[in-house]
Amino acid sequence: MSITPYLTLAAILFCIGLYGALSKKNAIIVLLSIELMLNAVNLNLIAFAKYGPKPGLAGQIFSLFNITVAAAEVAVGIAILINLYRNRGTTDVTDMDTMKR
Amino acid sequence: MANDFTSYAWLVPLFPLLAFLVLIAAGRQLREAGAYISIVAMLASFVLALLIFFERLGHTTDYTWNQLKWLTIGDFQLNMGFEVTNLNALMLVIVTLVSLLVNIYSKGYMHGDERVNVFFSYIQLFSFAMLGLVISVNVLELYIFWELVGVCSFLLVGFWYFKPEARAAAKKAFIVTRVGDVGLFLGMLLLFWYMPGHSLDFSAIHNAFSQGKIDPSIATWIAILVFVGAMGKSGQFPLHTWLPDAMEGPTPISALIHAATMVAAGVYLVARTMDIFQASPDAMLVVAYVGGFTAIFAATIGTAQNDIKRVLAYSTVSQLGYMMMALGLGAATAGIFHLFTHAFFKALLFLGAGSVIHAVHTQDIREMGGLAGKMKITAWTFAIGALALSGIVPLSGFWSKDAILSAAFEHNQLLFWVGLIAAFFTAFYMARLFFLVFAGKPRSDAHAHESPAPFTFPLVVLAVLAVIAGFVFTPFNGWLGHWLGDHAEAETANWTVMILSTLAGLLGIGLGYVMYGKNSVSRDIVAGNAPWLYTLVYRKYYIDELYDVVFVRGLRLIGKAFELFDIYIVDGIVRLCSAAVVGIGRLGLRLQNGQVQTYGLATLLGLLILALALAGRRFFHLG
Amino acid sequence: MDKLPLLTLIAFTPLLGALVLLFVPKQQGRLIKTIALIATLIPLVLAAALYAAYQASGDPVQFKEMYSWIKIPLNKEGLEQITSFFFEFKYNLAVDGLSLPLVFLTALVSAMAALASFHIKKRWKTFYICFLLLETGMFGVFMAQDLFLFFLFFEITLVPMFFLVGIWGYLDREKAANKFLIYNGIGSAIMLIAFLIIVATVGFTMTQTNNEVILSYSGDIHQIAHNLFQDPNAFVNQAKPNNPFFMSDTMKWTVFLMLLVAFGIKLPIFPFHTWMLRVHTEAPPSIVMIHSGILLKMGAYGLIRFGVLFFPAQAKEAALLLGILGVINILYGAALAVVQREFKLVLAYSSISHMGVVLLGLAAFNTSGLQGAVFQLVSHGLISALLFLLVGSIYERTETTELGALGGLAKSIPFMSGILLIAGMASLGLPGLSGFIGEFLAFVGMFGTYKAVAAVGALGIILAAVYVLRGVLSITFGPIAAQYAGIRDARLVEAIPMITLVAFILLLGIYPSVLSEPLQQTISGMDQLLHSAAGHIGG
Amino acid sequence: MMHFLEQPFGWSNFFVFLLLGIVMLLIVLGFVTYAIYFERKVIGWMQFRIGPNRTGPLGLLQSVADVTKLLIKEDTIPRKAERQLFILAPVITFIPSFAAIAVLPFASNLFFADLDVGILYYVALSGISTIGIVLGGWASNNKYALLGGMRSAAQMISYEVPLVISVVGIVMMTGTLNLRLIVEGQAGGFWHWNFIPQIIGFVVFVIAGISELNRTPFDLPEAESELVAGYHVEYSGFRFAFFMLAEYVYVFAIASLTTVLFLGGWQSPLPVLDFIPGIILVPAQIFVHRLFLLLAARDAAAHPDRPAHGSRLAGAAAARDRQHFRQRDFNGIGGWGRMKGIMKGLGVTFKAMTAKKVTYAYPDVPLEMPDRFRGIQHFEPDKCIVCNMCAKICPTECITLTGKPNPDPEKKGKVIDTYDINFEICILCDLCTEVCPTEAIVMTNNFELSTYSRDELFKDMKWLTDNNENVRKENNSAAPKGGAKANA
Amino acid sequence: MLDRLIGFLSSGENLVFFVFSLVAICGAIFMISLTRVVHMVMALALTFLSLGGIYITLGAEFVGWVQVLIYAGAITILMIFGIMMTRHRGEAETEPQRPWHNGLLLVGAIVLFGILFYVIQNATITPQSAPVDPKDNTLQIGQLLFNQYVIPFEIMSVLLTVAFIGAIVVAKREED
Repeated sequence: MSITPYLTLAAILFCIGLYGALSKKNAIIVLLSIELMLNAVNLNLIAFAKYGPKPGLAGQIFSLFNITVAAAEVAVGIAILINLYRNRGTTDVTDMDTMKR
Repeated sequence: MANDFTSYAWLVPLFPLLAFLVLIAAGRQLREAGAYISIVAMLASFVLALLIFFERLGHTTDYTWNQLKWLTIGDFQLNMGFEVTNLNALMLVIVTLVSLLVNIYSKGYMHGDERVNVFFSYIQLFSFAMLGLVISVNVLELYIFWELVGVCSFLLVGFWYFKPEARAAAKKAFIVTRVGDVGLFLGMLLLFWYMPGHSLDFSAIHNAFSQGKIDPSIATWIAILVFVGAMGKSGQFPLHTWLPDAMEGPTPISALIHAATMVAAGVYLVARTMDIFQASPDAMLVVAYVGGFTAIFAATIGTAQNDIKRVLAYSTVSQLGYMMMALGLGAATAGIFHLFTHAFFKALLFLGAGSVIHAVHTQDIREMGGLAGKMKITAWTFAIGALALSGIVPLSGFWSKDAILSAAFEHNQLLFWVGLIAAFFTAFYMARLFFLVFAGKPRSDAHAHESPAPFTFPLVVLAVLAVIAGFVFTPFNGWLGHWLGDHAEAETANWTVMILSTLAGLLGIGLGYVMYGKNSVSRDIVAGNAPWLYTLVYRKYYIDELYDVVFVRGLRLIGKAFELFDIYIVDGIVRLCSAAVVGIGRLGLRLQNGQVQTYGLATLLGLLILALALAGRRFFHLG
Repeated sequence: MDKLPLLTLIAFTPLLGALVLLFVPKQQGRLIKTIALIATLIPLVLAAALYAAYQASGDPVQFKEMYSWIKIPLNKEGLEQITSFFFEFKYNLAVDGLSLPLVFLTALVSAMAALASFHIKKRWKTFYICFLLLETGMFGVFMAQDLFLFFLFFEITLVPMFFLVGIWGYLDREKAANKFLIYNGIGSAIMLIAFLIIVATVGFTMTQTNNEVILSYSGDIHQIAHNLFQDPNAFVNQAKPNNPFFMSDTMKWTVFLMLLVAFGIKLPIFPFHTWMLRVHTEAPPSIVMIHSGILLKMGAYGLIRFGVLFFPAQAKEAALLLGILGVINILYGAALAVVQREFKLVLAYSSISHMGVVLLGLAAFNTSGLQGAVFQLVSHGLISALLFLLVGSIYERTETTELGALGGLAKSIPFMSGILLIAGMASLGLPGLSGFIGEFLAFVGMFGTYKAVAAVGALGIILAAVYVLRGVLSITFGPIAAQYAGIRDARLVEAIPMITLVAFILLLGIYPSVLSEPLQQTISGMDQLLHSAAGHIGG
Repeated sequence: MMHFLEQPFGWSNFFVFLLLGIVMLLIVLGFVTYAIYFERKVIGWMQFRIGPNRTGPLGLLQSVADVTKLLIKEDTIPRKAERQLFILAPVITFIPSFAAIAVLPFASNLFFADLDVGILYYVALSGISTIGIVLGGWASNNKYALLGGMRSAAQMISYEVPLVISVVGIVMMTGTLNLRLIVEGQAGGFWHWNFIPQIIGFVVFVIAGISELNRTPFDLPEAESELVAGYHVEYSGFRFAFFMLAEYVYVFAIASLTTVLFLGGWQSPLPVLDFIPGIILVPAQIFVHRLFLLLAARDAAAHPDRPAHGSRLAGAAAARDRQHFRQRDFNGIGGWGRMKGIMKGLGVTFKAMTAKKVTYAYPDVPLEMPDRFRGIQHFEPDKCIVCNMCAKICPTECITLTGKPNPDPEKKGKVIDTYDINFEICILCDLCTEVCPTEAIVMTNNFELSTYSRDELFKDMKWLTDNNENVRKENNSAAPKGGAKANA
Repeated sequence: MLDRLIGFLSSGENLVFFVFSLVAICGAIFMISLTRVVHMVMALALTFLSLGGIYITLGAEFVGWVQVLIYAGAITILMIFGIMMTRHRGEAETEPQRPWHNGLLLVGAIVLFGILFYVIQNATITPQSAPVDPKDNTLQIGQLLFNQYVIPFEIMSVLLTVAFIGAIVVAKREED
């Protein structure tokens, strides 16, 4: 079983995640989409660990780190989101445009 | 002894120049004295001119002096100086005499005007320029004085500047003459390049052209261009429109400039450069035909005018046409002789008209009438002038016109008949003018009285001259021809021409008497049954309107078009560039709307483009 | 007389005046004006002395002052045999037949403009400082013998001009100032590029003494001319593949065209003239005197000095183009001048038309053409200075230069209307005044090479008469408007500059050889150049 | 079981697994039902009562009855609730709990999956059921359910961490996450069991386990007074059963996990007993642990701020303790002081376990009422002398009686003919018995008067006479007035 | 094409992969297309689970269950908590507010997938050495983690500490 189906699946998930992250208006869903994208990356890592040029556990170790980082990221993301919600009263991404000129 | 006065010929123009400077500098303080200074200056230069004339009577060699180093162009040296030939000497006398008389006359005529000194200074400047023109040694010097004369006519016509008509007339005079001047200018340039050694002196021109060093086509070009210059100044057919309008200026000016001197300059120029014209026969033809046509054309218009000065103006144009015709036919002496005689009786007529206007304060002949009784001298002198103009036997007009007509008779039958008909018309409108103004009962209530001495003295002198001037060059004694060194035409009394011209003259006078004197024949024969012809002639064949539409409005249109082009295209492009830059800037602005997702999208697209570009290289090899 | 560095004195006296002005308190208008006037009169006197001391015969380039200013060593790897290799920036002033009259013209017109600026109403101090700085720049431009020095002074004139137009101008002066700066900025940028190319290739001097070889690059004009026209078989002119000193034909063409465009913007040639119109209408009249009097001449001077003299072959081939551009300028300027409602715009367009005559003279490429061009420059300088002086005085009295509004001023200000009439006559080329000589020589020259072009150009003379008379007469002649009946005639301080300018115009008109004498040497020098480089020109 | 796993996966293999799965499910269900029953019994005992005893012998069928009730009952879905999630939530909660059992080894060769990551597997799946709980709370669109759901989720998550950490010790000791290997590591006597070296791990694991299951000391989510029943308040019928099932499957899983990890799994406590097949030992240990769990859970730390689940007495003890705690906590002594409190509580619990239960089988065994309890009257016709005193004294005139002459001629006076009491309005004020000279009418301890229709409340003389059980002994203190004899 | 598909599905492992990937993709698509936020989270949880399953088929048993534990367990709960903490006014996501933006984004995503797909198809990755046997994967990971990757491991711990302290501080309600 070669590596291409896994990579294709990962690519599909990544693109869906990307679309979600950039189009959804609800901040939480954006966070979720980013999680999905990270997962796609994880899948790639593990797929390469098994079928890659140098099969070994490095991929898996790395995916562990990836999962840790993702968890930390979600935690901080939700914290910021809640804080933002408390200040702004909204979780709509389009309203968060204070960076505007 | 031979040349001692001639060598001082350059003094003749100097006196008026000095007078001009004095009048300009101390114009306001002088008040009365200004007139006397200008008269004295003119008298001095007249006396000197007479002395030169008598000195020149003896021999025919020209006296030239051109050591004044004026301009160096590379290896070629352009000098200035003066030249006295018989023709110049004659012209000097005519000009100084007439301007002297006009000065005297205008002392009286301009008495009331507070800017009288300015007037006299302009006259002195004009005299200086005219005299300078007459004795100039090369074409460039002539051109300089030529333009100066144009400016003086402009200043004098526009003397009463507060009148809008005067302003328009002055502008028109200057611009139309300017058109002519450009012709002369181009002719001069051609001369400069095609004359051996680039010299522009008349003597050099005489030698080059008479020996035929210049090939005919170039000679024709130069001749025509010079003739265009002459047409502009002398008011020949296409460029004649400014002359009648120039009547806006004071009457002495009309007399001096627009009768005797300036307008004659054109004829003088052609005479002076006769060798060029001789070199190209078809140029001669052009000059003849233009002259002939102008003669009859102006004569017809003259019959329908109601303003006394305009009638005389058109008669001047017509007589100048005669002179040009003479020159065109090769009869240079006849042309010059007619110029000589015309200067006197036309100046006489104008000054007479001036005293009439001074008396009745209007220029419209329909309001005048029955002045003969009240203004004895003016009436008689005016009569002599009119008869001379109409070419009645003893008077000078007859001889000069006869000379021209006989020349026409020999060379060109058509022109002869044209000249004859024009003579008839001339006689007719002079008679009409005389009878309307002097005969019949007075139509306006103004109490006319005879003008004071300064008016009448010049009139009498001119009248005498008008009578005797004729005998200088008659079929019987061709002294003038020989003197002028133009021995070409053998002087044979051509009786048929004499008889015919006298008949034409008498017929014209008779008709004039019948229509306007006894008005047994109703005045508006022409106006009655051919009103359109009358209005056509009265409106000067609508030439003025034609010029106005074609040139003035045309130029304005082109100008407007260019202006629109300038504002919208040239400036438009500049504004377009700035607008483009601003537009692009604003486009970029819309991208910065502060939303992370937009930035994300932009990054994604950027990445894709980059990837495609990199990946794409393998597929289609660009550079 | 030679020991005295006359040129530096002339050039930097105004700057000195500006420095002195810095210490004068702002309020004392009268003192400021007098200092400024003195600071312009001294150079005038010195320029007159210079003019007198200039020998017409002998080497045309006189009063040379050359000091080495900046020496930048360049890296020598690859050129072992050369001991010292550097780029030299020389402070190199001199005057020859072409620049002498222009220097005098600058001095004269600046002095008159300083006099005319007395009716400036606000911030005299900064005005006069900018004014004097501008004057220094102008002197420098005409005296510079080094390309970069020329460029330096060229730029110096831009900055004060920007402020003068921008601060003391009329309604939308900022817009005019901006447009002026940007347009001329672009022009001088292109010029700098052209100069750099010239210096980079041809601006070198190789001096070989007994043991050391010195190779230096500098913008020295004569050195460049020498290199360009040296004997054809010298090393320099071999078209070897990587010969750094050789300028190939295409490169010469590009540089020539660049210079044409750069100076075309300054001397407004047809498509680049829009900025000049705005400056002429918006700038204060005394500044426009300087601008149209001298600044426009810088463009022509540059074109002659660097365009024609460095690339005679290309110039010859482009002669027809220059001629046509000249004619377009003449006719386009004249046609537009006829329909303008504002007198200043009439004068602006007439300047374009007169500059067209200069171009025409230049395009003729024979002695009379060149002489005509220089004459036209000097005479137009004087005439337009006089005209704008009059415009300034009239505007000060009637607050408007609209032709429709004015009329019949001869009654209330006879002296000024007289001068205006004379100026008008001079500008339409009445013989006996300087305008005619320039035109005459230019047209004579042009007639020699392209008859048709000259004939069409001659139409311009007629149109000139039309628009000048229309402008002048609608102001002086005709019925006087009520409110202008009471205006006073020219004061003394206005009369002096008017009279001096009229005097010079008359002098040039009556006795032109006063200017043509010093010109002969340089013109003949140029002539040989043109002949040798571009083959014999007909006529 | 091991060899089954090795075989290549085929259809037959699949069915075997399926069967085993079903068997396991039944076993677990059985355990669950009797765990519930057992728990209710123990709680009962702690509260001086005997727990469910009505359904089936000794109440054994109690939880079966419950389950059938839940199956039959209509499971409603609140109109505003999120239908899909509402239905999905119990499923999400139950599946992981049952899947978690797969990894628990019951005997050396009896286990469902021999995963190398056994513990991780268990912990991962328990995490998923938390989602179910939260979703249940959220989907039922009820504020209290939501709060309950969030609280239970928060609690389960927070206690999952100590649970996992406590297991790390064992993993470190045995070097593997595989439960089977862990058990094999505990062979030999009970001193090889892991709970001795990992005593702290064991204690933490137990406490964390208890809180995982939301049991007594940590049963905040179901705190009646505030959140009614926690996240499954809106659930009814079979879905509610799913939730309860999941909860108790977890109980079973935690218990078995404890035994596997700490109590030697199927290893016999003494080497000598190693012949007893592991299979028996495991449920025994599970049972023992279960008991211990309950006891410790029930009273170890009565919840400081609310009475224990339903036990009033325990509550009283707890309340005393609570004052005690609050005071103690207040002055911040905590630490050992608190442990002493727990021990005393435990003592009370055990004392209660052995005390007499107060439960009485009411419908079968009549309630012993206090001496002077006023119940329904009992009438003895022969004592009545028809003196009408009772009828007159009755405040609500609910007594109507008619006499008839004594049929026995020699006795004089009247004999009662009819005697009716209208219990619709009788207020059981006991005046009639007091005034009756002959104690013909006395009160009994019976008070059941509910009838289906009003007219049955008119009791005639015969009924009254038959009502002769639980007659009150202590009718009225005074000796029988008049000549009537004291009743026997 | 079809026969390749059938051949692909013939072996058990592929079948399992196919099922899991199908579920994962459907979960992801539902996450995008559903309107109610909680449904979205559930769909994503489903995707996480199926991905876990795929990891296990890839022999990464430990990572698979860790994935299940952390993603399906912790992060989903966190998301749900996040949803509950923040009120959602209009549940329905009004989609067409930024037609240009979404359209362009869709195109971008598809093109990106196209590029990736192209690269994947053409990339030929040949495993040089023998695949690692998945026996006792956890032990091996443990050894690797604490021998070779101990530094990253420590950094991870620091990271996590920082993250959760930060999260608490950021999300703390400042009423005291």
